[in-house]
Amino acid sequence: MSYSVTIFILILPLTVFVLNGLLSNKLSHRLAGWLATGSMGIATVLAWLTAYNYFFQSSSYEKLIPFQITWLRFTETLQIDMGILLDPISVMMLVVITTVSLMVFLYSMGYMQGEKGFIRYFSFLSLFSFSMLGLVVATNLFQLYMFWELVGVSSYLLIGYYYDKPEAVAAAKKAFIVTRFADFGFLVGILLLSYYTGTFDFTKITNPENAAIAGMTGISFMGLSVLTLALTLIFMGGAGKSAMFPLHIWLPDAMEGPTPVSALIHAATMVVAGVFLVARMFPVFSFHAPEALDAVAFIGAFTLLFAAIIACTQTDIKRILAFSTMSQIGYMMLALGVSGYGSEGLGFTASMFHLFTHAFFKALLFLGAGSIIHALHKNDIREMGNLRKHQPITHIVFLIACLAIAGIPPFAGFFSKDEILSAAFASNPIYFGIAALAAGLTAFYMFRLYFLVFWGNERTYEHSPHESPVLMLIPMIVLAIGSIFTGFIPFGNFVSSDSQPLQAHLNVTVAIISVMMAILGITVAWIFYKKESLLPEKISNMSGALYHTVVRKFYIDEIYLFITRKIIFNLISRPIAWFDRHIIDAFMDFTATATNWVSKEIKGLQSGQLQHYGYIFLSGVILIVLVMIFTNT
Amino acid sequence: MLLISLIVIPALTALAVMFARNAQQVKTLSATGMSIQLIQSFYLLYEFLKERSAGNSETVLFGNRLEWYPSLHISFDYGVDGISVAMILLTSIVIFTGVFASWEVKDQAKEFFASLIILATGVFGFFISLDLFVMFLFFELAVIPMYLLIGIWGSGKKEYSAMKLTLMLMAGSALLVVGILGIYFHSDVNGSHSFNIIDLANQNFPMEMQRIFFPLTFIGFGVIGALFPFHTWSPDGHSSAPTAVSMLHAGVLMKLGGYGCLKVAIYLMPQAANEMAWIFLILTSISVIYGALGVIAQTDLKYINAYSSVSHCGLVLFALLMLNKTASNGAVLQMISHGLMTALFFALIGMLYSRTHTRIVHEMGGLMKVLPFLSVCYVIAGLASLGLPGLSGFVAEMTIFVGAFQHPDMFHRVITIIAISSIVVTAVYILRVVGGLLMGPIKNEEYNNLKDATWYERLATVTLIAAIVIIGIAPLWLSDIIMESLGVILR
Amino acid sequence: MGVSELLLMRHEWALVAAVLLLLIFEIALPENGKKKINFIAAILVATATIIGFLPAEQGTLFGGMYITDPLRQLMKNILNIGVVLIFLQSVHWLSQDLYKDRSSEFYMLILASLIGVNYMISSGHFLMFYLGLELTTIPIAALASYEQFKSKSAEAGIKLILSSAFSSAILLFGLSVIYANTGSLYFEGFKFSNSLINVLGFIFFFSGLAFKISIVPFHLWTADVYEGSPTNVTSYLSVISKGSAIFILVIVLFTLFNSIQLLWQDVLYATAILTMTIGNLFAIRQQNLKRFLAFSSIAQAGFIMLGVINASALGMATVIYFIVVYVFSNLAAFGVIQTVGHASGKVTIDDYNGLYKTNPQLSLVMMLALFSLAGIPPLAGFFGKFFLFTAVAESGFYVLLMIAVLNTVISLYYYLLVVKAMFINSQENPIAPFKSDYAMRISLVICVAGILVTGFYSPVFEYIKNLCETF
Amino acid sequence: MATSAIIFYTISGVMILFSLLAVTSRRILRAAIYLLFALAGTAALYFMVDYQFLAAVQLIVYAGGIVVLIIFSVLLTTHINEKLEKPTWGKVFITATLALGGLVLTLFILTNHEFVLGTKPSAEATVSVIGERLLGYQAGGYVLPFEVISILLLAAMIGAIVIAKRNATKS
Amino acid sequence: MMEHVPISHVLMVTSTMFFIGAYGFLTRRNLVTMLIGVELMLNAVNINFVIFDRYLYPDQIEGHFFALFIIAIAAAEAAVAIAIFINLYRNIRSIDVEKVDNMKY
Repeated sequence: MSYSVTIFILILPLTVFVLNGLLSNKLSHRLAGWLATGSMGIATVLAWLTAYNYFFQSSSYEKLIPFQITWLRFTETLQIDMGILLDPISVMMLVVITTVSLMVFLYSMGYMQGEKGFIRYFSFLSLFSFSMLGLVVATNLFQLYMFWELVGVSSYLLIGYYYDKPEAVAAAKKAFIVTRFADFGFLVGILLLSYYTGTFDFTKITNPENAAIAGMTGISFMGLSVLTLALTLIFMGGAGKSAMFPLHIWLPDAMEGPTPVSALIHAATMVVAGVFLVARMFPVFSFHAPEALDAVAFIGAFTLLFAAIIACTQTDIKRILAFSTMSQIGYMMLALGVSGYGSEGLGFTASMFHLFTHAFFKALLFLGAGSIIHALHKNDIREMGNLRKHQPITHIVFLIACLAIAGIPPFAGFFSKDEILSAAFASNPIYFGIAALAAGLTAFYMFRLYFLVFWGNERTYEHSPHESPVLMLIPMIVLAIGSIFTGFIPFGNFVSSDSQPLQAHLNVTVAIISVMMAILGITVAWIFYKKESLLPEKISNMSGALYHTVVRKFYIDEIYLFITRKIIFNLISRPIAWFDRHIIDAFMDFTATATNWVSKEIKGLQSGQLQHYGYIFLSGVILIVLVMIFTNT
Repeated sequence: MLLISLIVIPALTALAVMFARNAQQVKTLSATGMSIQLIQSFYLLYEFLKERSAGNSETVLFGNRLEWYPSLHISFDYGVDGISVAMILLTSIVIFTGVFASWEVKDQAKEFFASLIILATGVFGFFISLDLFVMFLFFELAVIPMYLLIGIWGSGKKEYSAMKLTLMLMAGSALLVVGILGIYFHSDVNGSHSFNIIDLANQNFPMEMQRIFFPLTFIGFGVIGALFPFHTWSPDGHSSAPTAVSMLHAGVLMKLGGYGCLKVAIYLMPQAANEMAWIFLILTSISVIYGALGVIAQTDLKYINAYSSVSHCGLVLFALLMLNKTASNGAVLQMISHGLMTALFFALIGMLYSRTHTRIVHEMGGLMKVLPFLSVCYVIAGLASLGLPGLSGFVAEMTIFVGAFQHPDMFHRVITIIAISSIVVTAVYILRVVGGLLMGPIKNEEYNNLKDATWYERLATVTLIAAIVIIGIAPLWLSDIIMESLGVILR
Repeated sequence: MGVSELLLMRHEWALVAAVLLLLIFEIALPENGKKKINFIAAILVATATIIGFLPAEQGTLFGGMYITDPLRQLMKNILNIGVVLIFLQSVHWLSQDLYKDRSSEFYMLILASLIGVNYMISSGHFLMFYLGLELTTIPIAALASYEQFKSKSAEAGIKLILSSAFSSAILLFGLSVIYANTGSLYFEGFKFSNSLINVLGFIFFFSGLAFKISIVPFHLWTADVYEGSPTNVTSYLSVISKGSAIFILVIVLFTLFNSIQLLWQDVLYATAILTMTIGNLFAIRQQNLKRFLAFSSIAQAGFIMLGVINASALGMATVIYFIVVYVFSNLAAFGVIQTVGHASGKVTIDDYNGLYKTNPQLSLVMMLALFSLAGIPPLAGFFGKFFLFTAVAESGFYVLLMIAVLNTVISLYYYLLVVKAMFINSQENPIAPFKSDYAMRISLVICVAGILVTGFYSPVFEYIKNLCETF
Repeated sequence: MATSAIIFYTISGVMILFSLLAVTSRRILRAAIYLLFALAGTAALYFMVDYQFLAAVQLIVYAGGIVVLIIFSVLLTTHINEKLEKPTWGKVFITATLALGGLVLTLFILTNHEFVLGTKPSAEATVSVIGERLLGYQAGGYVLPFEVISILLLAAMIGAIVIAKRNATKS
Repeated sequence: MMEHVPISHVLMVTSTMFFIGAYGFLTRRNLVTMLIGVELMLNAVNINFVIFDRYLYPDQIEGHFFALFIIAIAAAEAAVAIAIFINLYRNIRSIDVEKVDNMKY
């Protein structure tokens, strides 16, 4: 099979987007849904075939470009190409994205049934899949940036799917603007990098022997090498998309979107784009800008813990999952940050591995949450309880996902997290400590959620909760299977920093510590939440202000609000608007009024008195004579 | 001949419209004329590409020189390069859609369409002429009908706005007169003076002369290109103008500024441009960011769009002042892109206004539900404006930024980054508007009965969107023909 | 002195003949046929104009008293056309009962003044110049008071005759000083040097001409006289009288006083700026359209000085060309004012509110005329003004040019005010629709054609330019 | 001092005096008479320089014609005994300043100029010479101005009539 | 016969007369007296012409003729002016120049 067929992985969802978008009033819901899902199915098959070909039919994992056209030419050397780049991580991402997408599409067929904007929904979802796929196969930074933006906008559209809900609109806006802000850095980074390297191409940029790149380390700007600066800026873009602190504030709000969207975009795929970006640029980071990589590790570790702590206190089921996502991406970033290159590249592999497994179990968690919300029409876990009776299958798959994320062997999360912890352990004990602590917290908040929702007391529901339809259950079951078994993939064989197989061994010490932490977390959750108890309340009361700070997400939102509302809006925009109207424009008007005023003031000159006229006439003559005599002599 | 008919057709249309008997005839005539114009423009593009691919590498194609005032060396020189072709295409698209966007003008329709088309004639003439005098003639011809169009068919403070707009633009063109004449009298083409741009480009004007006339010319054109601080006509003018006029004005007329700056100021006086660029770079970067920040505090849709035009057009001049091919290419692309999308914006604002009778954002809301077609178009325009890939805005902005980044020194870097930061602000205000206007709950009961777009409105918006999308998806051909011409201009 | 030589003077002969014929008709025509006198006058002056267009040689007569050459003939022709237009515009007005008894006098006086204009342009001696100047003015002063029952008309006459007498006295004093220094009043062989006494003489002399052209600070009579006089007389004053003074100024400055070119350029520099600015500033505030056009014509005079200051063939050509344009534009505007005034008795800008709704054609003519005066393409005024700017730029007076172009912006403002009144504003009782008379229409059509064609049809300018080159 | 000089200064003094009186006298009729004296003085001056014809014309046209005209108009428009209002002091002051300034300036320029006095013999200005010149059409002939001024006088006459002629229907 | 009088003295007289006339024109409120002022000015000019003729160019009589024509024109001008005065008087019953300011600004 030729790789050029990969282009269809992109074209299929794009076609669906255009068709569904243009014909949204003409198509029936069923047809539109199946059109989207079917195309995604084909795309998934193609992706798997490609992966099979790539990983198992060829001996070395070289970078392949089966398709490339010039899209826009800037200068003789700089141009944007549109193409497909196949290498281990992009192929892996193709598989992840298509698979999860397919599951979500299927799930949505059930979840979104009867919604008015059903076709629009699938259209946007297809747009997203297209953009995300385009992002991962990008051959150059600029193509990546373009799809990056497209991903952002599809995220915007989908978060704002319920556009008559003001919260959804606000959330969508926030998500877009925050990531836009990050992209600003990203863009500047790209421009800086491309200026010195004269190219956008990944193949050239990530080539460790690239002299231009090495040259960039020599040019310094404000104490940093330009390259470090550029990469840090690029990472800023990644951090925005991946909701790293302090650009994370949009992600919890993004949960206003339909739950399947959260599963696909805000859990499995889009938010890991930042990780993918760093991974894509990894050789450059690793060889030439270790400082930038340190920043990645630091931000990753910080977010990891930060999000985990917040997640423990939240009550909205989707927000908990959102903070969990942030935390897990923190793991991935941390892993990348502490990774070396080649044989020391355990962190890289671990990060990718975690990205892979996380996609399954986090998607599953969200779909499970969606199943619950679908049944209850509410999000607050305090109003849920004992759902295992009503939704047995959801309960099972949700449990599997919780175990996976908590890192209990043999579920997928255990393996990938273990590799990350190992990598952190090898690099810096503090990072390891943070990661291990967060592992415990993860287990705690996930099981807190689990126990509160599926155990506990029966609540009074408006109408009796029921198990979700088959269309929703099938994807959940598929993902559950994935969450169980993907851990056993020898991931290092396929994906590594230098495309050479990397043998990762289970680090027993680390494994024991992490499992212990996880079990500790589960136990605490069990004690607190298995039965209704007053303990959590007591503890939260004890910690007082601290607890409130955490509940309010460390007031980061408020700070942002302060900056945007008070400073930008009130202190900059309004004054500018005022300045423009009352100073600049007033000046222009003033020239007119002044002219009019002068005109009015001098009207006395034309007094109607003949003798005044004569007087002025004669004095004019005399004056001119005088002036001319003085100027001429 | 092809080029001549580009100005003859609209002129004849305007004339024919004056003799039409009723509003229906007026509209039919205008639509027919402008359709022919649109077809002609595409044919021109086709011919142009054909010639170029056949290896014809002359600076301008299809040109000719008709002696007019030999004693003053004024001749009607015309001809097109890639940039002009692109601008002509833009103009014919915008005027075509403008006609349909003003389908509902009932009051003195005859005069309205005639003035509108005369304005377009001026623009077409401006883009094809190579003689400074003739260019200036068409420039003013394009400005004046604006007064009547805004004054008679406008809304709000229309008289004030019309007057202000006309006077400020005329003040700009007053500076141009000085600039043009300065250039003319300092030229020496075979022992005589010349108005011909191509001839003048080979002149090496002394630096002292350039120092005086470059700023005059640049500011002269800059006023209509909304150069800070001479941009204040724009918010008032746009907010008072009727739909099609806003479209044409923001879409095309403001582009005369950029085009003139490039083809007259920079082309003819490159050394001064180089020397003085920094002053204007500061002004334009202020335009860019100031305009964008200014939008946030606005509540009237037209003001929002007007300020955003200030910001976007600031970017055009900003890019031109980078004085390299990439950035200038971006500038031209931005002119086209902004032309299309701002026309779309104004068309939509007009259509919304005709339904809701308000332009204040917070008085509306949830229009997506009742006016899905218009709302989707609005979102697309918004996305184009904030530079979404796949739509024209992205292509233009990125080309500008990449080009601007070719200057490695601190000043250009800083100023470029400031300009780039506008993309964030743009996102902020676009999304605010989209959120407030189209999303959320419906604020006014009466809006539930609103009717979505009619056929002519659909035709207008779809044409514009199609153009935006085509350029956004496949920009290479456009960028290439522009780049080719820039090779001559920025030697 | 043979017939062929006398033919050189055919402009003047033809006009004198016209006056005499008119006198005869006046006497011969029966009382009830007096209305025909209007048409007869128009036909007579048109014939005279056509005669003027016949090709002719150049030459001097009466020992240098009278000079004629193609350029001077062209100037006369331009002004003659203007008078034809004015006559056409007068037909309806003078057919009214109130004036029909005195209509032939009106024509005779205008023709007498026109003869003065012609002689003045052709003068080869300062005495001829002075006589021409007075002959131009005195009949018009009488005509300014033509509307006997209007005190404003009398006021206009008084202001015109007295200030004109005052200014001619000053002019004559200047001339006497010049005579003291040159010893000859013939233009031929006139030698002028730059001495103190000559500066005095020249400036006194110049002020007298500047008075006719309404250059600031000698302009103050203009607005009052324009406002008070009958509209036709105003048109004559603003177009023919002013045009002729400008022509003779150009001739005198370029041929006689070229030795003190630097001096008069300085004088013109300052006065041109003042004239444009003051004219514009006053025009802004006017309500009465005639007064408004008076100030506008003052400003236009300032612009014309831009061409004069050039002091070369180009400048001369642009000035003459501008006058051609100005004749058509201003007469179109006055024509509209007049016909509206006669139909409704209204003359202020506010009265014109909503005129377009009721009288679209007149409004369009008015708009074209005003736009042409403002210098808006593609109307002739644009070309005229641009060429004037070209002339001043050629001399390198860029600062002056700058001030001038900024003044065009101000002027545009007030022209737009009138356009605004007609097209944008509305009022409860707009001027009712009416039909103007045929003669007026013909004249307006000619004016509009002139406004539209003169710019595009470049041979007009080229012809003038050629004549100026050889002058 | 020569007799002629004495005569001249006397005439000049008279002229200046009566000029001054003519523009300051508050009785309008007297002003007209003072003007007449000033004009007569001028005629005397013309006699002194042998321009008898001009002097005669001056007396007839100016003194005789214009002054009579003025007196008539005065009689038509004012009462004999009516005193003219005094101009305000301010007006008098600034006008006098201007006039004095102008005079000083003019005199400064004129008197500082070295006039080259003519040495050629004086031309005769007899009536016959004047007649020939007035009808001559060669250089130095004034037939054309003569012709023009005839038109001018005709025009002035018509003009005066136009203004004076009252419409039968109206009056 | 004026050999003994320097030309500058004559010019002083004429200039003085001229400015006296101007003064009269600018201060007198009665229109007729304003006209008197103008006549004085013209008269001064006439003397100038004559004097220059005689002192500087005794062989010519151009100044003489000029003066002659000026006299004629002054007469014509005065005639018309007075006709207009009378017309004004008929209209407003006054020939006070300060009342002739219906039109201003």
